[in-house]
Amino acid sequence: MGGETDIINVEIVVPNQTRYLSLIGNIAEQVAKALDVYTGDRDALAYHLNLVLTEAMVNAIQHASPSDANKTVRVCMQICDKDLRIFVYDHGQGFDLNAVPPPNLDALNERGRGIFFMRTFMDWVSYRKADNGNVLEMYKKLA
Amino acid sequence: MGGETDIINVEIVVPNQTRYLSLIGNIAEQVAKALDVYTGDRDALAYHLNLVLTEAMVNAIQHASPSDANKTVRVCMQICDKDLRIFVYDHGQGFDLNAVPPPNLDALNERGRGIFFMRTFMDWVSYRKADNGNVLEMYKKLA
Amino acid sequence: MNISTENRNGRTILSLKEERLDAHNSGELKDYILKLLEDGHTRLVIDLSGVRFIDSSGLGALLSGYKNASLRSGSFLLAGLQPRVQSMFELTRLHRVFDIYPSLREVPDGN
Amino acid sequence: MNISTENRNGRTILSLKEERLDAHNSGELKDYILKLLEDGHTRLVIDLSGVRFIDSSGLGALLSGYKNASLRSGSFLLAGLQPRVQSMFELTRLHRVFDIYPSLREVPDGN
Ligand SMILES: Nc1ncnc2c1ncn2[C@@H]1O[C@H](COP(=O)(O)OP(=O)(O)O)[C@@H](O)[C@H]1O
Ligand SMILES: Nc1ncnc2c1ncn2[C@@H]1O[C@H](COP(=O)(O)OP(=O)(O)O)[C@@H](O)[C@H]1O
Repeated sequence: MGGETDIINVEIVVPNQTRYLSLIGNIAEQVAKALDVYTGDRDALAYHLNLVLTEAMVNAIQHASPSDANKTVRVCMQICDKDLRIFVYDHGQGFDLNAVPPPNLDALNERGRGIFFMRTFMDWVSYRKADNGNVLEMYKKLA
Repeated sequence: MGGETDIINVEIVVPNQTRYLSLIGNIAEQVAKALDVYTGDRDALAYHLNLVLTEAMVNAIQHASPSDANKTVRVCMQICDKDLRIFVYDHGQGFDLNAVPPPNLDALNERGRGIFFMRTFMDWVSYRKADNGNVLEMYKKLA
Repeated sequence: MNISTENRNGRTILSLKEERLDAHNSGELKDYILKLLEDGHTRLVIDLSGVRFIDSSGLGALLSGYKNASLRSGSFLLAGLQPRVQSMFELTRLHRVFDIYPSLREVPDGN
Repeated sequence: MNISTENRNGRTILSLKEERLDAHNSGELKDYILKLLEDGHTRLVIDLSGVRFIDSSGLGALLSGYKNASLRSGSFLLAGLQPRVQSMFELTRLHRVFDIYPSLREVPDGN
Protein backbone atom coordinates (compact mmCIF):
# COMPACT_ATOMS: atom_id res chain seq x y z
CA MET A 1 0.00 0.00 0.00
CA GLY A 2 0.98 3.64 -0.23
CA GLY A 3 4.48 4.20 -1.55
CA GLU A 4 5.38 0.52 -1.55
CA THR A 5 6.21 -1.39 -4.67
CA ASP A 6 4.47 -4.69 -5.16
CA ILE A 7 6.85 -7.37 -6.33
CA ILE A 8 5.79 -10.85 -7.34
CA ASN A 9 8.20 -13.34 -8.80
CA VAL A 10 7.25 -16.84 -9.88
CA GLU A 11 9.75 -19.24 -11.40
CA ILE A 12 8.72 -22.68 -12.59
CA VAL A 13 10.80 -25.54 -13.94
CA VAL A 14 9.00 -28.58 -15.34
CA PRO A 15 9.91 -31.48 -17.65
CA ASN A 16 9.55 -30.27 -21.25
CA GLN A 17 6.41 -32.30 -21.81
CA THR A 18 3.09 -30.94 -22.95
CA ARG A 19 1.32 -32.52 -20.00
CA TYR A 20 2.72 -29.70 -17.85
CA LEU A 21 1.14 -26.98 -20.00
CA SER A 22 -1.96 -26.87 -17.83
CA LEU A 23 0.10 -26.50 -14.63
CA ILE A 24 1.99 -23.53 -16.08
CA GLY A 25 -1.20 -22.03 -17.52
CA ASN A 26 -3.14 -22.48 -14.28
CA ILE A 27 -0.38 -20.88 -12.23
CA ALA A 28 -0.40 -17.93 -14.64
CA GLU A 29 -4.16 -17.61 -14.07
CA GLN A 30 -3.69 -17.61 -10.30
CA VAL A 31 -1.10 -14.86 -10.60
CA ALA A 32 -3.40 -12.78 -12.82
CA LYS A 33 -6.23 -13.12 -10.33
CA ALA A 34 -3.99 -11.91 -7.49
CA LEU A 35 -3.01 -8.71 -9.35
CA ASP A 36 -4.91 -6.06 -7.42
CA VAL A 37 -2.99 -3.38 -9.32
CA TYR A 38 -4.70 -4.38 -12.54
CA THR A 39 -7.80 -2.31 -13.09
CA GLY A 40 -8.93 -4.13 -16.25
CA ASP A 41 -10.80 -7.43 -16.59
CA ARG A 42 -8.76 -9.82 -14.47
CA ASP A 43 -10.48 -12.93 -15.84
CA ALA A 44 -9.57 -11.88 -19.39
CA LEU A 45 -6.01 -11.19 -18.26
CA ALA A 46 -5.93 -14.66 -16.70
CA TYR A 47 -6.91 -16.28 -20.00
CA HIS A 48 -4.39 -14.23 -21.96
CA LEU A 49 -1.47 -14.99 -19.64
CA ASN A 50 -2.45 -18.65 -19.66
CA LEU A 51 -2.47 -18.52 -23.46
CA VAL A 52 0.82 -16.72 -24.10
CA LEU A 53 2.65 -18.94 -21.61
CA THR A 54 1.11 -22.04 -23.16
CA GLU A 55 2.14 -20.92 -26.67
CA ALA A 56 5.67 -20.00 -25.60
CA MET A 57 6.15 -23.24 -23.70
CA VAL A 58 4.88 -25.30 -26.64
CA ASN A 59 7.41 -23.56 -28.88
CA ALA A 60 10.20 -24.29 -26.41
CA ILE A 61 9.17 -27.95 -26.39
CA GLN A 62 8.50 -28.39 -30.10
CA HIS A 63 11.07 -26.16 -31.76
CA ALA A 64 13.89 -26.06 -29.25
CA SER A 65 14.33 -29.40 -27.52
CA PRO A 66 17.91 -30.33 -26.76
CA SER A 67 18.94 -33.91 -27.30
CA ASP A 68 19.88 -34.86 -23.75
CA ALA A 69 17.49 -36.67 -21.45
CA ASN A 70 15.79 -35.16 -18.39
CA LYS A 71 15.07 -31.99 -20.30
CA THR A 72 13.22 -29.22 -18.55
CA VAL A 73 11.59 -25.94 -19.47
CA ARG A 74 11.98 -22.87 -17.27
CA VAL A 75 9.54 -20.00 -17.18
CA CYS A 76 9.47 -16.87 -15.00
CA MET A 77 6.79 -14.34 -14.30
CA GLN A 78 7.80 -11.04 -12.73
CA ILE A 79 5.47 -8.32 -11.60
CA CYS A 80 7.03 -5.12 -10.37
CA ASP A 81 4.36 -2.54 -9.71
CA LYS A 82 2.58 -2.24 -13.06
CA ASP A 83 5.21 -3.99 -15.16
CA LEU A 84 4.58 -7.62 -16.02
CA ARG A 85 7.38 -9.63 -17.61
CA ILE A 86 7.28 -13.26 -18.68
CA PHE A 87 10.44 -15.19 -19.61
CA VAL A 88 10.51 -18.58 -21.29
CA TYR A 89 13.94 -20.17 -21.64
CA ASP A 90 14.98 -22.78 -24.19
CA HIS A 91 18.18 -24.56 -25.19
CA GLY A 92 17.53 -24.87 -28.91
CA GLN A 93 19.26 -23.30 -31.90
CA GLY A 94 17.23 -20.13 -31.62
CA PHE A 95 15.45 -18.23 -34.40
CA ASP A 96 14.86 -14.72 -35.62
CA LEU A 97 11.62 -13.56 -34.04
CA ASN A 98 11.53 -10.39 -36.11
CA ALA A 99 11.57 -12.46 -39.29
CA VAL A 100 8.32 -14.20 -38.33
CA PRO A 101 5.60 -12.45 -40.35
CA PRO A 102 2.03 -12.00 -39.15
CA PRO A 103 0.01 -15.06 -40.16
CA ASN A 104 -2.21 -14.93 -43.22
CA LEU A 105 -5.48 -15.41 -41.39
CA ASP A 106 -7.35 -16.30 -44.58
CA ALA A 107 -5.02 -19.18 -45.43
CA LEU A 108 -6.48 -21.77 -43.00
CA ASN A 109 -3.05 -22.97 -41.92
CA GLU A 110 -3.13 -25.37 -39.03
CA ARG A 111 -0.10 -23.72 -37.44
CA GLY A 112 1.54 -20.34 -37.07
CA ARG A 113 -0.71 -18.44 -34.65
CA GLY A 114 1.38 -18.77 -31.48
CA ILE A 115 3.56 -15.69 -31.88
CA PHE A 116 0.57 -13.81 -33.25
CA PHE A 117 -1.25 -14.42 -29.95
CA MET A 118 1.78 -13.32 -27.94
CA ARG A 119 2.04 -10.11 -29.95
CA THR A 120 -1.71 -9.51 -29.65
CA PHE A 121 -2.05 -9.92 -25.90
CA MET A 122 1.28 -8.56 -24.71
CA ASP A 123 2.76 -5.12 -25.32
CA TRP A 124 5.98 -6.45 -26.78
CA VAL A 125 7.79 -9.72 -27.37
CA SER A 126 11.52 -10.28 -27.86
CA TYR A 127 13.78 -13.30 -28.31
CA ARG A 128 17.52 -13.34 -27.66
CA LYS A 129 20.47 -15.43 -26.47
CA ALA A 130 20.70 -15.87 -22.70
CA ASP A 131 21.97 -18.32 -20.07
CA ASN A 132 23.57 -20.84 -22.47
CA GLY A 133 20.46 -20.82 -24.56
CA ASN A 134 17.70 -18.43 -25.52
CA VAL A 135 14.96 -16.52 -23.82
CA LEU A 136 11.63 -15.32 -25.10
CA GLU A 137 10.58 -12.24 -23.15
CA MET A 138 7.08 -10.82 -23.14
CA TYR A 139 6.17 -7.52 -21.53
CA LYS A 140 2.84 -6.01 -20.61
CA LYS A 141 1.99 -2.80 -18.81
CA LEU A 142 -0.76 -3.48 -16.28
CA ALA A 143 -2.37 -0.10 -16.86
CA MET B 1 7.86 -41.92 -18.23
CA GLY B 2 10.19 -44.92 -18.15
CA GLY B 3 13.49 -44.33 -16.45
CA GLU B 4 13.17 -40.57 -16.45
CA THR B 5 13.00 -38.55 -13.29
CA ASP B 6 10.21 -36.02 -13.01
CA ILE B 7 11.44 -32.73 -11.68
CA ILE B 8 9.19 -29.83 -10.83
CA ASN B 9 10.50 -26.69 -9.21
CA VAL B 10 8.35 -23.73 -8.25
CA GLU B 11 9.76 -20.67 -6.55
CA ILE B 12 7.55 -17.77 -5.51
CA VAL B 13 8.44 -14.40 -4.03
CA VAL B 14 5.62 -12.16 -2.84
CA PRO B 15 5.30 -9.16 -0.50
CA ASN B 16 5.02 -10.46 3.06
CA GLN B 17 1.37 -9.61 3.32
CA THR B 18 -1.41 -12.00 4.18
CA ARG B 19 -3.34 -11.06 1.04
CA TYR B 20 -0.89 -13.22 -0.94
CA LEU B 21 -1.67 -16.33 1.11
CA SER B 22 -4.34 -17.43 -1.33
CA LEU B 23 -1.99 -17.05 -4.31
CA ILE B 24 0.62 -19.26 -2.66
CA GLY B 25 -2.01 -21.73 -1.50
CA ASN B 26 -3.68 -21.91 -4.89
CA ILE B 27 -0.37 -22.47 -6.68
CA ALA B 28 0.37 -25.29 -4.23
CA GLU B 29 -3.01 -26.83 -5.12
CA GLN B 30 -2.22 -26.62 -8.83
CA VAL B 31 1.09 -28.37 -8.25
CA ALA B 32 -0.58 -31.12 -6.22
CA LYS B 33 -3.14 -31.70 -8.96
CA ALA B 34 -0.36 -32.06 -11.56
CA LEU B 35 1.43 -34.77 -9.57
CA ASP B 36 0.72 -37.86 -11.62
CA VAL B 37 3.24 -39.79 -9.51
CA TYR B 38 1.01 -39.46 -6.47
CA THR B 39 -1.27 -42.44 -6.16
CA GLY B 40 -3.20 -41.14 -3.16
CA ASP B 41 -6.09 -38.67 -3.03
CA ARG B 42 -4.80 -35.69 -5.02
CA ASP B 43 -7.56 -33.35 -3.84
CA ALA B 44 -6.68 -34.09 -0.23
CA LEU B 45 -3.00 -33.55 -1.01
CA ALA B 46 -3.94 -30.22 -2.62
CA TYR B 47 -5.69 -29.08 0.56
CA HIS B 48 -2.83 -30.22 2.77
CA LEU B 49 -0.11 -28.50 0.72
CA ASN B 50 -2.25 -25.36 0.58
CA LEU B 51 -2.57 -25.56 4.37
CA VAL B 52 1.05 -26.18 5.33
CA LEU B 53 2.26 -23.44 2.97
CA THR B 54 -0.35 -21.05 4.35
CA GLU B 55 0.68 -21.82 7.94
CA ALA B 56 4.39 -21.50 7.21
CA MET B 57 3.95 -18.26 5.31
CA VAL B 58 1.81 -16.78 8.10
CA ASN B 59 4.56 -17.61 10.59
CA ALA B 60 7.16 -15.97 8.34
CA ILE B 61 4.98 -12.85 8.19
CA GLN B 62 3.87 -12.72 11.82
CA HIS B 63 6.87 -14.01 13.75
CA ALA B 64 9.78 -13.14 11.49
CA SER B 65 9.24 -9.81 9.76
CA PRO B 66 12.38 -7.78 9.33
CA SER B 67 12.15 -4.05 9.92
CA ASP B 68 13.03 -2.81 6.43
CA ALA B 69 10.40 -1.83 3.89
CA ASN B 70 9.56 -3.77 0.71
CA LYS B 71 9.74 -7.01 2.60
CA THR B 72 9.06 -10.21 0.73
CA VAL B 73 8.54 -13.86 1.55
CA ARG B 74 10.12 -16.58 -0.56
CA VAL B 75 8.79 -20.11 -0.83
CA CYS B 76 9.95 -23.02 -2.97
CA MET B 77 8.34 -26.30 -3.87
CA GLN B 78 10.53 -29.05 -5.29
CA ILE B 79 9.35 -32.37 -6.58
CA CYS B 80 11.97 -34.86 -7.62
CA ASP B 81 10.37 -38.17 -8.46
CA LYS B 82 8.49 -39.09 -5.28
CA ASP B 83 10.21 -36.61 -2.98
CA LEU B 84 8.33 -33.39 -2.25
CA ARG B 85 10.15 -30.60 -0.44
CA ILE B 86 8.76 -27.23 0.56
CA PHE B 87 11.00 -24.38 1.74
CA VAL B 88 9.79 -21.19 3.38
CA TYR B 89 12.46 -18.55 4.02
CA ASP B 90 12.36 -15.79 6.61
CA HIS B 91 14.68 -13.08 7.87
CA GLY B 92 13.63 -13.02 11.51
CA GLN B 93 15.49 -14.00 14.67
CA GLY B 94 14.65 -17.65 14.24
CA PHE B 95 13.36 -20.07 16.87
CA ASP B 96 13.86 -23.60 18.09
CA LEU B 97 11.33 -25.73 16.27
CA ASN B 98 12.13 -28.78 18.37
CA ALA B 99 11.18 -26.87 21.50
CA VAL B 100 7.64 -26.29 20.22
CA PRO B 101 5.48 -28.86 22.03
CA PRO B 102 2.39 -30.43 20.50
CA PRO B 103 -0.61 -28.23 21.30
CA ASN B 104 -2.94 -29.14 24.14
CA LEU B 105 -6.01 -29.74 22.02
CA ASP B 106 -8.34 -29.55 25.00
CA ALA B 107 -7.18 -26.07 26.02
CA LEU B 108 -9.19 -24.09 23.43
CA ASN B 109 -6.26 -21.80 22.64
CA GLU B 110 -6.86 -19.53 19.70
CA ARG B 111 -3.31 -20.07 18.42
CA GLY B 112 -0.63 -22.71 18.26
CA ARG B 113 -1.91 -25.20 15.68
CA GLY B 114 0.22 -24.17 12.70
CA ILE B 115 3.27 -26.35 13.33
CA PHE B 116 0.96 -29.14 14.47
CA PHE B 117 -0.65 -29.12 11.01
CA MET B 118 2.73 -29.13 9.30
CA ARG B 119 3.86 -32.10 11.38
CA THR B 120 0.57 -33.90 10.76
CA PHE B 121 0.44 -33.57 6.98
CA MET B 122 4.14 -33.74 6.12
CA ASP B 123 6.60 -36.51 6.92
CA TRP B 124 9.05 -34.21 8.62
CA VAL B 125 9.63 -30.54 9.33
CA SER B 126 12.91 -28.78 10.14
CA TYR B 127 13.99 -25.19 10.76
CA ARG B 128 17.54 -23.89 10.45
CA LYS B 129 19.75 -20.93 9.51
CA ALA B 130 20.14 -20.39 5.76
CA ASP B 131 20.77 -17.63 3.22
CA ASN B 132 21.23 -14.76 5.70
CA GLY B 133 18.11 -15.84 7.49
CA ASN B 134 16.23 -19.01 8.23
CA VAL B 135 14.44 -21.69 6.33
CA LEU B 136 11.59 -23.94 7.34
CA GLU B 137 11.80 -27.17 5.34
CA MET B 138 8.98 -29.67 5.03
CA TYR B 139 9.36 -33.06 3.40
CA LYS B 140 6.81 -35.56 2.20
CA LYS B 141 7.24 -38.86 0.39
CA LEU B 142 4.67 -39.08 -2.40
CA ALA B 143 4.28 -42.80 -1.92
CA MET C 1 -14.34 -9.74 4.42
CA ASN C 2 -17.59 -10.51 2.69
CA ILE C 3 -20.19 -11.54 5.32
CA SER C 4 -23.94 -11.41 4.96
CA THR C 5 -25.90 -11.16 8.21
CA GLU C 6 -29.52 -12.05 8.77
CA ASN C 7 -31.80 -12.38 11.80
CA ARG C 8 -33.98 -15.46 11.62
CA ASN C 9 -36.05 -17.30 14.23
CA GLY C 10 -34.29 -15.69 17.16
CA ARG C 11 -30.77 -16.23 15.82
CA THR C 12 -28.27 -14.05 13.98
CA ILE C 13 -26.88 -15.90 11.00
CA LEU C 14 -23.51 -14.92 9.55
CA SER C 15 -22.89 -16.34 6.08
CA LEU C 16 -19.24 -16.15 5.07
CA LYS C 17 -18.96 -15.32 1.39
CA GLU C 18 -15.29 -16.23 1.14
CA GLU C 19 -13.67 -19.40 -0.19
CA ARG C 20 -10.90 -19.14 2.37
CA LEU C 21 -11.04 -18.40 6.08
CA ASP C 22 -7.38 -17.79 6.83
CA ALA C 23 -4.96 -15.40 8.53
CA HIS C 24 -5.87 -12.76 5.97
CA ASN C 25 -9.51 -12.39 6.97
CA SER C 26 -9.90 -14.22 10.31
CA GLY C 27 -9.03 -11.11 12.34
CA GLU C 28 -11.84 -9.24 10.69
CA LEU C 29 -14.29 -12.08 11.35
CA LYS C 30 -13.26 -12.18 15.00
CA ASP C 31 -13.82 -8.43 15.41
CA TYR C 32 -17.12 -8.64 13.56
CA ILE C 33 -18.38 -11.37 15.89
CA LEU C 34 -17.25 -9.46 18.99
CA LYS C 35 -19.09 -6.37 17.80
CA LEU C 36 -22.31 -8.35 17.29
CA LEU C 37 -22.02 -9.86 20.77
CA GLU C 38 -21.43 -6.43 22.30
CA ASP C 39 -24.49 -5.16 20.47
CA GLY C 40 -26.55 -7.86 22.17
CA HIS C 41 -26.75 -10.45 19.40
CA THR C 42 -25.75 -13.41 21.52
CA ARG C 43 -27.32 -16.29 19.58
CA LEU C 44 -24.99 -16.62 16.62
CA VAL C 45 -24.85 -19.13 13.77
CA ILE C 46 -21.88 -19.16 11.39
CA ASP C 47 -22.78 -20.52 7.97
CA LEU C 48 -19.55 -21.98 6.60
CA SER C 49 -21.05 -23.61 3.50
CA GLY C 50 -19.14 -21.28 1.16
CA VAL C 51 -15.79 -21.88 2.84
CA ARG C 52 -13.68 -24.57 1.20
CA PHE C 53 -10.43 -23.80 3.05
CA ILE C 54 -9.76 -23.02 6.70
CA ASP C 55 -6.40 -22.61 8.43
CA SER C 56 -5.39 -22.45 12.10
CA SER C 57 -6.19 -18.73 12.27
CA GLY C 58 -9.68 -19.40 10.95
CA LEU C 59 -10.24 -22.03 13.62
CA GLY C 60 -8.87 -19.52 16.14
CA ALA C 61 -11.36 -16.83 15.11
CA LEU C 62 -14.24 -19.28 15.53
CA LEU C 63 -12.93 -20.35 18.94
CA SER C 64 -12.75 -16.69 19.96
CA GLY C 65 -16.39 -16.27 18.93
CA TYR C 66 -17.38 -19.41 20.80
CA LYS C 67 -15.63 -18.35 23.99
CA ASN C 68 -16.99 -14.83 23.91
CA ALA C 69 -20.53 -15.99 23.22
CA SER C 70 -20.25 -18.43 26.15
CA LEU C 71 -19.04 -15.62 28.44
CA ARG C 72 -22.25 -13.79 27.58
CA SER C 73 -24.36 -16.93 28.05
CA GLY C 74 -25.11 -16.88 24.35
CA SER C 75 -24.86 -19.61 21.76
CA PHE C 76 -22.45 -20.09 18.90
CA LEU C 77 -23.40 -22.69 16.29
CA LEU C 78 -21.66 -23.73 13.08
CA ALA C 79 -23.48 -24.93 9.99
CA GLY C 80 -22.70 -26.26 6.51
CA LEU C 81 -19.09 -27.41 6.91
CA GLN C 82 -17.63 -28.84 3.71
CA PRO C 83 -16.03 -32.28 4.24
CA ARG C 84 -12.40 -31.07 4.25
CA VAL C 85 -13.24 -28.20 6.60
CA GLN C 86 -15.06 -30.67 8.86
CA SER C 87 -11.97 -32.88 8.92
CA MET C 88 -9.88 -29.95 10.21
CA PHE C 89 -12.28 -29.71 13.15
CA GLU C 90 -11.95 -33.42 13.77
CA LEU C 91 -8.16 -33.39 13.61
CA THR C 92 -8.04 -30.63 16.24
CA ARG C 93 -10.93 -32.23 18.19
CA LEU C 94 -12.85 -28.97 17.89
CA HIS C 95 -15.85 -30.89 16.60
CA ARG C 96 -16.39 -31.84 20.24
CA VAL C 97 -16.40 -28.20 21.27
CA PHE C 98 -18.67 -26.63 18.68
CA ASP C 99 -22.29 -27.46 17.97
CA ILE C 100 -22.09 -28.32 14.29
CA TYR C 101 -25.13 -28.70 11.99
CA PRO C 102 -25.03 -30.14 8.47
CA SER C 103 -26.79 -27.06 7.09
CA LEU C 104 -28.70 -23.96 8.19
CA ARG C 105 -31.96 -25.86 7.76
CA GLU C 106 -31.05 -28.23 10.59
CA VAL C 107 -30.36 -25.44 13.08
CA PRO C 108 -33.23 -25.31 15.61
CA ASP C 109 -35.05 -22.04 16.29
CA GLY C 110 -33.46 -19.84 18.93
CA ASN C 111 -36.53 -18.49 20.69
CA MET D 1 -8.30 -37.30 -24.33
CA ASN D 2 -11.76 -37.69 -22.92
CA ILE D 3 -14.30 -37.55 -25.79
CA SER D 4 -17.82 -38.91 -25.78
CA THR D 5 -19.28 -39.74 -29.19
CA GLU D 6 -22.93 -40.07 -30.09
CA ASN D 7 -24.91 -40.46 -33.33
CA ARG D 8 -28.00 -38.27 -33.39
CA ASN D 9 -30.31 -37.15 -36.19
CA GLY D 10 -27.83 -38.04 -38.91
CA ARG D 11 -24.84 -36.42 -37.29
CA THR D 12 -21.95 -37.68 -35.20
CA ILE D 13 -21.52 -35.53 -32.12
CA LEU D 14 -18.16 -35.38 -30.34
CA SER D 15 -18.37 -33.88 -26.86
CA LEU D 16 -14.96 -32.89 -25.52
CA LYS D 17 -14.76 -33.63 -21.82
CA GLU D 18 -11.63 -31.58 -21.26
CA GLU D 19 -11.27 -28.08 -19.82
CA ARG D 20 -8.35 -27.37 -22.11
CA LEU D 21 -7.90 -28.05 -25.82
CA ASP D 22 -4.19 -27.39 -26.22
CA ALA D 23 -0.98 -28.82 -27.67
CA HIS D 24 -1.19 -31.66 -25.15
CA ASN D 25 -4.40 -33.19 -26.47
CA SER D 26 -5.07 -31.54 -29.86
CA GLY D 27 -3.03 -34.14 -31.76
CA GLU D 28 -5.21 -36.86 -30.33
CA LEU D 29 -8.39 -34.99 -31.26
CA LYS D 30 -7.11 -34.49 -34.80
CA ASP D 31 -6.38 -38.22 -35.22
CA TYR D 32 -9.71 -39.13 -33.68
CA ILE D 33 -11.58 -36.93 -36.15
CA LEU D 34 -9.60 -38.31 -39.11
CA LYS D 35 -10.44 -41.85 -38.04
CA LEU D 36 -14.15 -41.04 -37.86
CA LEU D 37 -14.05 -39.45 -41.32
CA GLU D 38 -12.23 -42.48 -42.73
CA ASP D 39 -14.86 -44.72 -41.17
CA GLY D 40 -17.54 -42.82 -43.10
CA HIS D 41 -18.82 -40.48 -40.38
CA THR D 42 -18.66 -37.32 -42.46
CA ARG D 43 -21.26 -35.15 -40.71
CA LEU D 44 -19.49 -34.12 -37.57
CA VAL D 45 -20.43 -31.77 -34.74
CA ILE D 46 -17.87 -30.79 -32.09
CA ASP D 47 -19.48 -29.87 -28.79
CA LEU D 48 -17.03 -27.45 -27.14
CA SER D 49 -19.27 -26.46 -24.23
CA GLY D 50 -16.93 -28.07 -21.69
CA VAL D 51 -13.81 -26.38 -23.07
CA ARG D 52 -12.86 -23.18 -21.28
CA PHE D 53 -9.39 -22.79 -22.82
CA ILE D 54 -8.17 -23.24 -26.38
CA ASP D 55 -4.72 -22.49 -27.79
CA SER D 56 -3.41 -22.25 -31.36
CA SER D 57 -2.90 -26.03 -31.55
CA GLY D 58 -6.52 -26.57 -30.57
CA LEU D 59 -7.68 -24.22 -33.31
CA GLY D 60 -5.33 -26.09 -35.67
CA ALA D 61 -6.87 -29.46 -34.83
CA LEU D 62 -10.34 -28.10 -35.54
CA LEU D 63 -9.15 -26.60 -38.82
CA SER D 64 -7.69 -29.96 -39.76
CA GLY D 65 -11.06 -31.59 -39.08
CA TYR D 66 -12.86 -28.91 -41.06
CA LYS D 67 -10.57 -29.28 -44.08
CA ASN D 68 -10.71 -33.07 -44.08
CA ALA D 69 -14.47 -33.14 -43.71
CA SER D 70 -14.75 -30.69 -46.63
CA LEU D 71 -12.48 -32.91 -48.77
CA ARG D 72 -14.98 -35.70 -48.17
CA SER D 73 -17.94 -33.42 -48.89
CA GLY D 74 -18.97 -33.78 -45.28
CA SER D 75 -19.87 -31.16 -42.72
CA PHE D 76 -18.02 -29.98 -39.64
CA LEU D 77 -20.02 -27.89 -37.15
CA LEU D 78 -19.03 -26.39 -33.84
CA ALA D 79 -21.41 -25.90 -30.92
CA GLY D 80 -21.43 -24.44 -27.42
CA LEU D 81 -18.38 -22.18 -27.50
CA GLN D 82 -17.75 -20.40 -24.21
CA PRO D 83 -17.34 -16.60 -24.63
CA ARG D 84 -13.55 -16.56 -24.30
CA VAL D 85 -13.17 -19.50 -26.67
CA GLN D 86 -15.49 -17.73 -29.12
CA SER D 87 -13.30 -14.63 -28.93
CA MET D 88 -10.27 -16.69 -29.99
CA PHE D 89 -12.16 -17.65 -33.13
CA GLU D 90 -13.04 -14.03 -33.77
CA LEU D 91 -9.47 -12.80 -33.27
CA THR D 92 -8.21 -15.33 -35.83
CA ARG D 93 -11.26 -14.74 -38.05
CA LEU D 94 -12.03 -18.46 -37.89
CA HIS D 95 -15.61 -17.66 -36.90
CA ARG D 96 -16.09 -16.88 -40.58
CA VAL D 97 -14.80 -20.30 -41.57
CA PHE D 98 -16.66 -22.57 -39.17
CA ASP D 99 -20.40 -22.98 -38.81
CA ILE D 100 -20.83 -22.18 -35.14
CA TYR D 101 -24.01 -22.87 -33.14
CA PRO D 102 -24.72 -21.53 -29.64
CA SER D 103 -25.49 -25.04 -28.39
CA LEU D 104 -26.16 -28.58 -29.60
CA ARG D 105 -29.88 -27.86 -29.49
CA GLU D 106 -29.56 -25.27 -32.26
CA VAL D 107 -27.74 -27.64 -34.63
CA PRO D 108 -30.18 -28.66 -37.43
CA ASP D 109 -30.75 -32.32 -38.22
CA GLY D 110 -28.29 -33.83 -40.67
CA ASN D 111 -30.59 -36.02 -42.71
N1 LIG E 1 11.67 -21.22 -29.19
C1 LIG E 1 11.79 -21.35 -30.54
N2 LIG E 1 12.92 -21.85 -31.07
C2 LIG E 1 13.06 -21.97 -32.40
N3 LIG E 1 12.11 -21.60 -33.28
C3 LIG E 1 10.97 -21.08 -32.82
C4 LIG E 1 10.75 -20.92 -31.41
N4 LIG E 1 9.53 -20.36 -31.26
C5 LIG E 1 9.01 -20.18 -32.48
N5 LIG E 1 9.87 -20.61 -33.43
C6 LIG E 1 9.67 -20.54 -34.88
O1 LIG E 1 8.66 -19.57 -35.16
C7 LIG E 1 7.61 -20.16 -35.93
C8 LIG E 1 6.28 -19.54 -35.59
O2 LIG E 1 5.90 -19.88 -34.26
P1 LIG E 1 4.36 -19.85 -33.84
O3 LIG E 1 3.78 -18.56 -34.27
O4 LIG E 1 4.30 -20.17 -32.40
O5 LIG E 1 3.67 -20.99 -34.70
P2 LIG E 1 3.88 -22.57 -34.72
O6 LIG E 1 4.70 -22.96 -33.54
O7 LIG E 1 2.49 -23.11 -34.68
O8 LIG E 1 4.58 -22.85 -36.03
C9 LIG E 1 7.70 -21.65 -35.62
O9 LIG E 1 7.16 -22.43 -36.65
C10 LIG E 1 9.20 -21.86 -35.47
O10 LIG E 1 9.80 -22.01 -36.74
N1 LIG F 1 9.31 -18.40 11.30
C1 LIG F 1 9.26 -18.28 12.65
N2 LIG F 1 10.10 -17.42 13.28
C2 LIG F 1 10.07 -17.29 14.63
N3 LIG F 1 9.22 -17.97 15.43
C3 LIG F 1 8.37 -18.83 14.86
C4 LIG F 1 8.34 -19.03 13.44
N4 LIG F 1 7.39 -19.96 13.16
C5 LIG F 1 6.86 -20.31 14.35
N5 LIG F 1 7.44 -19.65 15.38
C6 LIG F 1 7.14 -19.80 16.83
O1 LIG F 1 6.48 -21.04 17.01
C7 LIG F 1 5.23 -20.84 17.67
C8 LIG F 1 4.22 -21.88 17.22
O2 LIG F 1 3.86 -21.64 15.85
P1 LIG F 1 2.47 -22.18 15.30
O3 LIG F 1 2.30 -23.59 15.71
O4 LIG F 1 2.44 -21.88 13.85
O5 LIG F 1 1.37 -21.35 16.07
P2 LIG F 1 1.05 -19.79 16.10
O6 LIG F 1 1.81 -19.14 14.99
O7 LIG F 1 -0.43 -19.75 15.92
O8 LIG F 1 1.49 -19.31 17.44
C9 LIG F 1 4.85 -19.41 17.35
O9 LIG F 1 4.00 -18.85 18.30
C10 LIG F 1 6.21 -18.72 17.34
O10 LIG F 1 6.62 -18.39 18.64
